[in-house]
Amino acid sequence: MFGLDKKDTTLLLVVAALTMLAPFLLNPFPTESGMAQFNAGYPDLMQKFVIFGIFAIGFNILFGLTGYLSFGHAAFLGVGSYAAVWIFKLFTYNVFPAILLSVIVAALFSLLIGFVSLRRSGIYFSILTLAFPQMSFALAYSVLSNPKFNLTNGETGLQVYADDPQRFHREGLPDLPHLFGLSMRSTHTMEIGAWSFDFNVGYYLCAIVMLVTFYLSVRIFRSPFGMMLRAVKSNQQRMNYTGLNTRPYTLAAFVISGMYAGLAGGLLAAMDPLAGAERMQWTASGEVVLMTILGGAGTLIGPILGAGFIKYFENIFSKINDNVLHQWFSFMPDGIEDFMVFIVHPFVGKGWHLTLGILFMLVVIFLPGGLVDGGQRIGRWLRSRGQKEDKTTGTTEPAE
Amino acid sequence: MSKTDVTRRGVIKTGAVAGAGLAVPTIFTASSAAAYTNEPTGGEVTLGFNVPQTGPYADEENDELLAQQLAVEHLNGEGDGGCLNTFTSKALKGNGILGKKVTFVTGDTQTKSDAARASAKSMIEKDGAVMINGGSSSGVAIAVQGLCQDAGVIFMAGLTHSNDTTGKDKKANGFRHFFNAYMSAAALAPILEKELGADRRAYHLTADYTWGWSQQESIAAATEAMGWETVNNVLTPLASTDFSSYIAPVLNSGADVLILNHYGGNMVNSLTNAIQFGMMEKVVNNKDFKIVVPLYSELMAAGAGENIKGVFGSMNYNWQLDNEGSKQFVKSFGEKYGKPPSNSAQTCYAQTLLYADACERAGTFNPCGVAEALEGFEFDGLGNGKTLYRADDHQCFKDVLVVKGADNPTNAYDTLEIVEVTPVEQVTYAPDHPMFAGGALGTCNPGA
Amino acid sequence: MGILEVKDVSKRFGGLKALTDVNLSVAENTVHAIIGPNGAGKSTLLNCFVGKLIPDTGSVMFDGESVLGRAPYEINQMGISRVFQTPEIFGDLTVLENMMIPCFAKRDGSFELNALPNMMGQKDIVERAEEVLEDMNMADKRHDHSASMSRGDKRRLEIGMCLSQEPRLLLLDEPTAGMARADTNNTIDLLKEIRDRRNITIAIIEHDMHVVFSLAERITVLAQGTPLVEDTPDNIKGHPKVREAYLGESA
Amino acid sequence: MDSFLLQILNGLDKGSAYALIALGLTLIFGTLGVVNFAHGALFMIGAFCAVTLQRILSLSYTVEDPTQKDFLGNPLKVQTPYVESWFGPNVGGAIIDWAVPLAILLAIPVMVLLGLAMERGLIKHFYKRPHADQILVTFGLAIVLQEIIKYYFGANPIQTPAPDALSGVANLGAVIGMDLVYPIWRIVYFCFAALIIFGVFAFLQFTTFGMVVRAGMADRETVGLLGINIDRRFAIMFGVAAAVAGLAGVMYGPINPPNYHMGMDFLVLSFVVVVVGGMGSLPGAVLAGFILGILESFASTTWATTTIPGINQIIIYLVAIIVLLTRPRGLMGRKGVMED
Repeated sequence: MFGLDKKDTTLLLVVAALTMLAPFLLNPFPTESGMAQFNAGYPDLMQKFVIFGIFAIGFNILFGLTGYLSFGHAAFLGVGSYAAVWIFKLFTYNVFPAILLSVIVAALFSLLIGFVSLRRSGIYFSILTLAFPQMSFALAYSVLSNPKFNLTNGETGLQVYADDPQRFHREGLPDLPHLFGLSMRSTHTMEIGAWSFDFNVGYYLCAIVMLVTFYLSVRIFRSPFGMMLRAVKSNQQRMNYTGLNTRPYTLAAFVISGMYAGLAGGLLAAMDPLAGAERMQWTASGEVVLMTILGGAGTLIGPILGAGFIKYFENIFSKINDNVLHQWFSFMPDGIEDFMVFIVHPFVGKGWHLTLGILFMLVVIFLPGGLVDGGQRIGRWLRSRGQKEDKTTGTTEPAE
Repeated sequence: MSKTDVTRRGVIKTGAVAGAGLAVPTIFTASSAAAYTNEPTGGEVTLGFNVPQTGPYADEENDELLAQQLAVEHLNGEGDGGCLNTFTSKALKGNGILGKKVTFVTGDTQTKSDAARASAKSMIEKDGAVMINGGSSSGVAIAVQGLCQDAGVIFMAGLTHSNDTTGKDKKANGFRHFFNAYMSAAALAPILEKELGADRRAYHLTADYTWGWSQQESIAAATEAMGWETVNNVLTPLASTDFSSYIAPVLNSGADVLILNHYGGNMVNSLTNAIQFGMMEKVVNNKDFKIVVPLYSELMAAGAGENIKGVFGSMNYNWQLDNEGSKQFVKSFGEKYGKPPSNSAQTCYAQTLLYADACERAGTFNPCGVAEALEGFEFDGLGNGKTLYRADDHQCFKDVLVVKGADNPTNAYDTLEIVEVTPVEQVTYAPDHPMFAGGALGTCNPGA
Repeated sequence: MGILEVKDVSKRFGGLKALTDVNLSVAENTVHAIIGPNGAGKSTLLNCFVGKLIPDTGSVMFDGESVLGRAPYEINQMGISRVFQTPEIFGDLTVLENMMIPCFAKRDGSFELNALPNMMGQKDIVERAEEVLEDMNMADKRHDHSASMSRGDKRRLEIGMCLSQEPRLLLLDEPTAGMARADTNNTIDLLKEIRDRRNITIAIIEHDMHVVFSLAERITVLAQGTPLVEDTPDNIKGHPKVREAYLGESA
Repeated sequence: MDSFLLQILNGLDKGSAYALIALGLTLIFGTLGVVNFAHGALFMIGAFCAVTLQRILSLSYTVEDPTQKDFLGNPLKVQTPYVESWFGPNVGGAIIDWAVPLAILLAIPVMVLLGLAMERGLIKHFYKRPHADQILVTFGLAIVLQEIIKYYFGANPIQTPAPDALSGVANLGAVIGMDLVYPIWRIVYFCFAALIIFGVFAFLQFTTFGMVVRAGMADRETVGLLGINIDRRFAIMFGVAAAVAGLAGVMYGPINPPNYHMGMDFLVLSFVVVVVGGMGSLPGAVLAGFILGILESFASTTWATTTIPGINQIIIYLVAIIVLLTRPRGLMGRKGVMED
């Protein structure tokens, strides 16, 4: 179906089902229960899951296929956001032109940076791409927000003011980003017993965009172009002596992944019309690298898992404070309760960076293929256990 | 390990019973039964404390969070009641707010606009917070203030010193208890004139972002008005760690005052570097060289250590302030946590109480009602002396402290000494002052 | 007029003269071997043919066109394929995928943004790749991971990849270096078959005289960066200068 | 002219820190072929060795003094450091005063052990893994180290002052009849850095150990074939590199008070330095460190920032881009290092 083979079609359908049902899946605990802390089904976080999923899917096209490790993609996300907010400021709150422009601007910007950076490979390429977001951030934070020529609004971030022109804004349209009148923020809350589920327009827009981009990425992975990119990663020398010019291939991959980043930036701005300079810091690029690797670089679904994992951590673990901990352990005798809180305390709340760092190291050390690799290993282990049991019961199945 | 019993399991259970079957938070919804965003329906009301738990300002957060927990205790009638005893408004009874027990949730701003908005959103969307309190930079405050305006909850700004927060970025749902760059300058100028003379040549080092510019503009205007000359203003990148190449040119510039429009780590490093270059021992134009840091905080003072001796600056509050509210607050805070409160702690504490009091007086949590109750509200007894929340721009007006690094501190907490309490009249400005122009308060948004 | 004409090529690396006034002509549809002791400049010369090095002086013409200043991929597109000393293949890809890549290069040129069609839907390419694999007797290995094959198989795959492009000139850089005897003989048989069955010119650099004399129709002997003699294998065998160049060095 | 010389000095000073960190990075990269993103964290831990020693030396006993009151009106708790009561206020005070230089003695064993532990416990398993994996695992380690420090020492910077005798300024220009005052400690830092750099080069140049390591850097396989256990030597080199970064950190404290994220502040810069110098080239790293330090200083002058606004923020990266595009292997890089 959709020009994909059976396995990929199944994967696509699974991802589609997961994203469409996310409001249910992410809110498994009743609203008032102690476990509600771990619910992630509120609009903002759901939007972040899929938007950063898009960002990571795009990054994976470059890093997963060609092996070029870029630290520059945050810059494309950032310019995408700025472009979208400028559309909001000057023309209209309609997200369609905003997102379109953010993709175009990111494409141009990544073409420029890619053209320069891809003249080198390996760590030299990484450092070159590291230089660009750092410069972009520094300039956006200060010089480009000077009163005479305020392109970025610096520290606060670019936002829409009441006195902005908004030339195509009409009465009756929402005063917030909308898609042809459908406000990104309208949410329908469904209550079933003690549970509550939020269905947010913005989330579903992002989810549909993500499905489209995911589908495109599957197509790219399975296309001759995708194979060429894998060949670049495998052996550039052989590429060259086979009559293939590697640079346009890598540049195309770089620009495509830059456009994904710009799209993610545009969507971020569409969900929340503010573009902060921190989006361009190299650590923000580092984050997408972490997502991709954590999930499994070069795999189709890995980057989405990685993005979800890190965003969940950032938003859920950072909110666990001592009061919450006391609540968890309140069934224990007081002394033990305090002790447990004392043990757990450094790893949650303000310590979430520590937990993230440790987990990240564990994944890189023990699961080089990321979470997908982990899943496959568990799958294999289960299967091999099954086979062993088969053997003991005497059935003779051909081993693989 | 401190803990409050506010959200112990027992409480949660009753909350669950009370809340079962009733409406749960519906945010940003056009069609909702609630009259306003996150209308509390059970026996509890949730406040959101949005503070930088990670990143360079994490220690500031610690104090802010402690103060907010203390405020919640006092509101719920636990502890010694703190400033509820001295507050001139007697609406608060120590039985929560409007009879509802106060609980709180926390979020991490990471001192980044994006992350701060994300954590504020999670507190509003997921936890049903009716108010967001805290923060430690102007960028974050303005970003979150805009969000709260859109979402329809009240925002109490925390530590934000930029003129823009209640200037061009002011919002009807946002209030600021902290003072601002203009007030710092207005309070400092007369003292600087008295202590350093009216004939000085000033060299500015300014953090190269919005707050830095606004601070520099304010202080340059105020000092030039009394006859000082501004020799140079050099912008330094936020990411600078070593300021030697910015400090060195000061030596030969003919300036006799160095003004460091820096905050946090930037200020600690630039001041340390300036002292290293022997600035404080220099004599230029037959005058002792002086250093001014317009915005001080206790943590910056601690970070700068010995270097702050004799350096002038301004503060929103200092625990040594001698009034009933201040004494009461220092006692409550000190007995619970074993140290005096910082000025950001006091800000967050006062804001929490003020919000609660406004709800009581308005008889509702509806942000429009609360905002109306806060607008033009005059009170005393929270530590800053007599204070007014101006209706025009939601800026609070009160005395500003001019402080100086103490020459002979006796312990870790009196490294700053109060030089002067500049009366509120001197720091008041018209709402349409050019430095605050542009932008409009708009109308309050109850969400829903 | 040969298909590859080398005129007065010289190349220096700092103070070292790697090549001095090399003149060479490779006739079409012959197997031409270039031999010589270590350091004679064989590899340098080969690198000048494929765009990896640019000689300081002289010209290298392929079928009447200069190759100098062109990138390796352009020279390949002109019809020169190269086999490396250690087999250069796409180790992360399967054997079939390895074979498809040169087929794409032949069909689409040096770059084609073929990002949406499914690869397996490229019937012509798959067929062509399968055909060459069949030819190379590797059809049964088509789904193997290429990095895990034996060296001989890798070499066979690499040669197959070059042949799938139907090059007019095939350059072989010590194709049997480091191989076990059996693999060497297999490779010789393969190359003989290629020589006999196709219209192709082969230039081969080789150390192993057994390989050279089993394959070559003409031989150029290179010593200290200059061609010593050029002749048929039979004449080269007993040539005194060649003996001197080889034995004199080893003695 | 004075300000020109001052900026040169500032540049050399900044460059000292860059050069020391880049030197350690290059040692690790050149010997082990590992890209160590935790190197900034090692610098930071060095600085916190000084903080720790200062804390240990200032360990105090408490006496309540009823004549003085604390902020709550309770009797003031007066703290007297043990060293002062043991050695008398003069000697004891001097010991505390000299905490930073003394911390060198603490930092060397701590950093070498930490480096060895890192190499044996973690990095060793990553020799055969791709560079991207090395970058990621060491980046994770950097986060963990920095969060641990933050947990114990807080996020606020901590003053580690120079000894009284070495603080203040010296007039360097007196000799040549000019007025050129410069902080003494910064001069000390520069000399210290020069000493360490010479030490490392001498160690590699003149000891057998160093010669084997250099041979190994040039051609690891051959040296391995000679039957020399190069792995163990390289592990020791990791310890040495960690110590170099740590010492750079210890002595940096009085220049700028240490905080938990100072390592990250230096990390990106030091990578740029290494790449500009040429991956794997020790002299390149040192040279690039000083050059970039000086360029950064000059870019911060009013003249530069008014000519090109914001140049002070981007100069380092701009230089890196230009160098990498015109000299692909950096200023002194060798062929074939890290090109795939």
